[in-house]
Amino acid sequence: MFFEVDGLTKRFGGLTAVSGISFAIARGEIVGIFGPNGSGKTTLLNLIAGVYPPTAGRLIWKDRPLAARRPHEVAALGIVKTFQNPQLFEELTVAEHVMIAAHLKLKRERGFGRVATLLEPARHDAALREHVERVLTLCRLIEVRDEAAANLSYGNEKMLGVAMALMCEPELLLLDEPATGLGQDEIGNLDGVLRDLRAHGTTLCVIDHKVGFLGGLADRAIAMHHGSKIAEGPPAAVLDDAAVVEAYLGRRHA
Amino acid sequence: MRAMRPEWLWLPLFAVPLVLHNEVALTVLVFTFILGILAVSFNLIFGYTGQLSMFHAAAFGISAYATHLSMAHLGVSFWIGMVIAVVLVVAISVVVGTICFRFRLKEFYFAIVTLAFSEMARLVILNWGSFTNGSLGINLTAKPMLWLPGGLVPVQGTRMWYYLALVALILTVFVCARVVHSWMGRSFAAIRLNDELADTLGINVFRYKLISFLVGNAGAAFAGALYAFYLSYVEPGYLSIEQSLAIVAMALLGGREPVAGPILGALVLTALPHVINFSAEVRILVYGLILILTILVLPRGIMGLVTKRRHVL
Amino acid sequence: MPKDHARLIAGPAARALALAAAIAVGGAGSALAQDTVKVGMIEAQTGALNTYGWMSSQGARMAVDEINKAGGFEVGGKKYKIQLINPDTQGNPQQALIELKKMLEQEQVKFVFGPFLTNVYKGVEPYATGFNGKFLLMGGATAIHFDLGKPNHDYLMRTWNWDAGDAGFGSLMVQNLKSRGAKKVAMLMQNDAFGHVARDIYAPLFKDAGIAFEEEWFEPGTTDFSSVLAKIAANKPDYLFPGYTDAVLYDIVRQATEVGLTRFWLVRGSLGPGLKNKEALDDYVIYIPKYFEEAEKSEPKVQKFVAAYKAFYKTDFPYDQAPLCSSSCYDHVYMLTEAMKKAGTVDDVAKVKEALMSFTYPGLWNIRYDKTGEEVFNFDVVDVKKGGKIEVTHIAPK
Amino acid sequence: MLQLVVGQLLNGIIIGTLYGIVALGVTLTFGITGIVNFALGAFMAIGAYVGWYLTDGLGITYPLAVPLAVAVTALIGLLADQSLFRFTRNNLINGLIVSIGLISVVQSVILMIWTTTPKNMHYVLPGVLNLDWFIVPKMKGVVFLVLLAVILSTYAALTRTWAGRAAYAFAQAPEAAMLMGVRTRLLQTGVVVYSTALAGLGGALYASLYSLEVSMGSSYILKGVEAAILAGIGSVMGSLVGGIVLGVTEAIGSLFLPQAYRDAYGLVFLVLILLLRPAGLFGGGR
Repeated sequence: MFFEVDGLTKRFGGLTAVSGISFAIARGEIVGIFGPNGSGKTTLLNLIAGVYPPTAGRLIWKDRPLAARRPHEVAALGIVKTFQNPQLFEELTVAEHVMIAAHLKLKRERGFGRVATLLEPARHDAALREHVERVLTLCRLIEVRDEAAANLSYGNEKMLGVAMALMCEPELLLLDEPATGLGQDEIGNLDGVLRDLRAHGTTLCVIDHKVGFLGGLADRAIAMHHGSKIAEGPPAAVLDDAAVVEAYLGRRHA
Repeated sequence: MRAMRPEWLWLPLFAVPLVLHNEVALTVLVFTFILGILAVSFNLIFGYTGQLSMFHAAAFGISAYATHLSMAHLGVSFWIGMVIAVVLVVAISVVVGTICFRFRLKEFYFAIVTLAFSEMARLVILNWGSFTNGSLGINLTAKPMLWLPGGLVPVQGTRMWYYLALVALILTVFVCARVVHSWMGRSFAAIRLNDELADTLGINVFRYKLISFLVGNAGAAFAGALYAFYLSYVEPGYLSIEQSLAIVAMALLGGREPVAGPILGALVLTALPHVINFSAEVRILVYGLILILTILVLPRGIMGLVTKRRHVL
Repeated sequence: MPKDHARLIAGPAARALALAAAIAVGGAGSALAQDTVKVGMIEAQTGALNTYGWMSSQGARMAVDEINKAGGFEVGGKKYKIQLINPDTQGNPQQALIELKKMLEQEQVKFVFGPFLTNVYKGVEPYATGFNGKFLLMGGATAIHFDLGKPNHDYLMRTWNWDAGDAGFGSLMVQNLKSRGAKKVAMLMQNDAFGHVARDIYAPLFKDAGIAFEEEWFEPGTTDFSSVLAKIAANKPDYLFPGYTDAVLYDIVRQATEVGLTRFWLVRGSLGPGLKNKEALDDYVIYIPKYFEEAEKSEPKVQKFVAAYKAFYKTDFPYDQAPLCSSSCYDHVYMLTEAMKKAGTVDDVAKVKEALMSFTYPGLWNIRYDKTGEEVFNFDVVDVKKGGKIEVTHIAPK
Repeated sequence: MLQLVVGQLLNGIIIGTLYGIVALGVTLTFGITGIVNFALGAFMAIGAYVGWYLTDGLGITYPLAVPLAVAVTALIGLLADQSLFRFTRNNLINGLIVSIGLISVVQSVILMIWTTTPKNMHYVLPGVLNLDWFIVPKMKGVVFLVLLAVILSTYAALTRTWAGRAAYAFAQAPEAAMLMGVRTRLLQTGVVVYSTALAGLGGALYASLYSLEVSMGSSYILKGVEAAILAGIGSVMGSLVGGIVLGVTEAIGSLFLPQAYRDAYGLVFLVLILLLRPAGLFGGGR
């Protein structure tokens, strides 16, 4: 199997944020994880990305237990996570942000040989810049490539977060509420980009509470509530699931 | 701009001693260049990696002593002595840096712990009289030797020191610029931006924080050896907290970027007390106001007046 | 990004040049004016150890002001006024070096007072030595003592009574202490240059006198000594030998009496701490170059000085360590002018030095220089008893 | 020997409260405005010099001079907050540099008014209290009790009054607190001023024990910061205990080890605590 989560549990003191979650992700699919705020989605993502160690349970990556401890090791294995709120240098341009993220790619390509490139930074940067162009095109940021981050729309800020993650050439991309705070057409744009990514062979695991957006995008949906999985299956089915409806509507009518 | 290679802009500085026959001004410039090395290297840690290190004066002072002591006790030349000192400082920095970064000490905590380590270093040097001559300090009579047309000559006199310091400064700026404008500099930038993000982007935060700390302190060690032998005197005051703060002030005043920005800070803080003869009280006042106004009015330092937007890469 | 790179180098270059030019002009601008003698003073006006330097400047300023108001002094039928150049070294060798270079190379100063601080002296010494024969450096730094008479150090004169040696007062003080039946002395010194020099001078003197001796050190800036004093008190020394500026002595003496240490013996510092704690202590023996409180009554010159001081600085006269520096430096300026008269020149350094060493100047103090160029003057041993009763012994070194 | 140790233990506790009062200011300022106010040492000097001047200069009785000195210090604190610290909220480095700049400004003003010669206040309450196993100067005892009272009542105020709880809430979660209607601006200014007042009090009392010189505050602010971190930034009682731990470490350290290294003992201890317990002795997660 490409990636498996097995009985993953995380407790913060008394509070159990994630309890005994298990599911699998196949290469090339888009898995959507629903759940109202506070249902433990983000914690789940952070556990996978290695931000915190799990209290119990295991992660299996390509049929082997995920050995990595720290996020940068996880990222090096090909699992990269975006941040819910983009973290940007307001004074840096879009292209420069993506350059920052090129570290892992460079490390993969040159290993310790990259130290030698310090002698001629300018030369190998050229190659890198082409790659940056590709990523920016893919993320539909190419027009704003030289804008300072401060001047970006919120949608583009979040998209830039995705672009930076893509620069690491992830096999599995974890997206933390990419649609939150976006307008309709921005969501449409995001939807398009994510489908393109899958077309390029990137596997996606997206968490969001925007049912409409995720329902349309995901091949398979997992619903969470109070830290546990309450339903899994085709999005439409999951969204009709009684428990899920209760989790959402129950509070909406309260 | 392609037409002219930027390095050429250093050339005017080489002409200064030829046109300017003023001992005092040249002396100020020599100190500026050497302290410039200190400020520029500090800025690698502070301005580019975002870590407020208070260990810089310690690296500076330890190297000054180590250079002299290895010359005195091992009978090596200044240059070898300096290399030994740099190696020693880097070794100490590995220990200090590893402790600080392994335990993820951030911002203020990092500043305080590095401050603590440099105070300990100062107290050891101060009280290890048999070796360092304690508070009396040591007069350094030896001179660095250079191979020049005409054989091996000692570096002495303000003009020779001027050129030595200038070349050393250019070397430092060149190295720092290379680091900053490379993938490594971008890793530093990512860490300064947000080290959690850097982490999820696959950057080994610990490793790159440590690297910038080491490279920066190596620069400080370089400066320390030169400073001590230009002044021909080394004392525990090299490692004082005041010195650490002065370095921070240089970086802020000059501007955290571009790479050479802090040199301006070094220049102003070195020259000011000698250009204008304030009374002591007024001088302290002016110094304080400079720090305050730099933060409140010139957040990007003097360089901020020249450069349009912040260039981090 | 070459553009940016270019800018980052252009900036410093331009500014460096501009500033260098500025200083150059400033230097050239102040050419030697006619019939003025420039006198430099290279002392710390601020910083942790500035007391001596700051007070020295006060005395020098007074003297210069008086001399100039009186129309200057006459050498070879020509009237000269004095221009005092008195920057702040902050006790920082780098700044001291630059200021000294300014004096010697831009202002063509030939006579420089100071420094009092050893680290400053050591910072400027290599450069100053390069100017040997071209100027006089008359400083109080203890380290100067060790360089007197060395080759290429003819420019050095030490303007303070010296503890060690035949003409020094150290052995006399220790004898005085022995005569009080002291068997055990505890030294509590500031961990700085003078502290260590004092230890090196007095440890052997105590040994020769058969007085047991223990040492403790504290960091400059310490104000609470209670722990270390309690530790010292536990060993029950006969006398405490604390050092060395009033900045710390007031605290040490007060806190010492609080832990039952009531006998003090000092070679630096002032009466102030003793008098302030006179009720709590039994014996406070101190070397004082001049006991002002007494001299003021007996000597008109001293009266005049005290009055002048009050008038000039519009403050009360602080009867402690500081005025001693000011009064000595006050004398030094006058003594220098006298020497110039004798030598019949204001710029032949060698002649002036010779003249300086040839006579005793009857100022506030009776200052003369011994053959090495070290200053010698009479001093008093003042002994404050419980309740403030004071005994003074006048001592005139050979 | 045991007697000596016990004596220094108590002595360390007394000295520690002086560190504690500064630490308290550091901790409050950091918790509410996100900056470390290094100028607190300078405010301590202001309190000390004003206190000294009021008593010895203007002949006001000491018990009255102290509150006056505190008031003056607080006023200057308010001035500093409105003209400087207001612009550096939550910017650690800027706040640090501005406060360091402010130190120079204060020192230069003090020099202009009172010159560099050290000042010694007449003894307010001379003599010692001699319990034969421990000797404590009377005034030192008084200072200790006053500082202790102030720190404890600050703690009480922070936990019992609305303003205090608001401050706490704010330190924990600014946004939430704002929603609860805490007036950020006012709160932050209030805390900055209060911490300068604390420093001023420390200074005014200090003046009755030690001689004054302009840079007197510098060692105390360092000790204060050490104490605050030792305890874990944000903990009120912690700052007291932190100060005491530091004072005792130094007092006992000076007994068995050379006094020359005194300042290092606290630092070593601090580093160890930070490494073993990053949040400090009393802090929660950082």
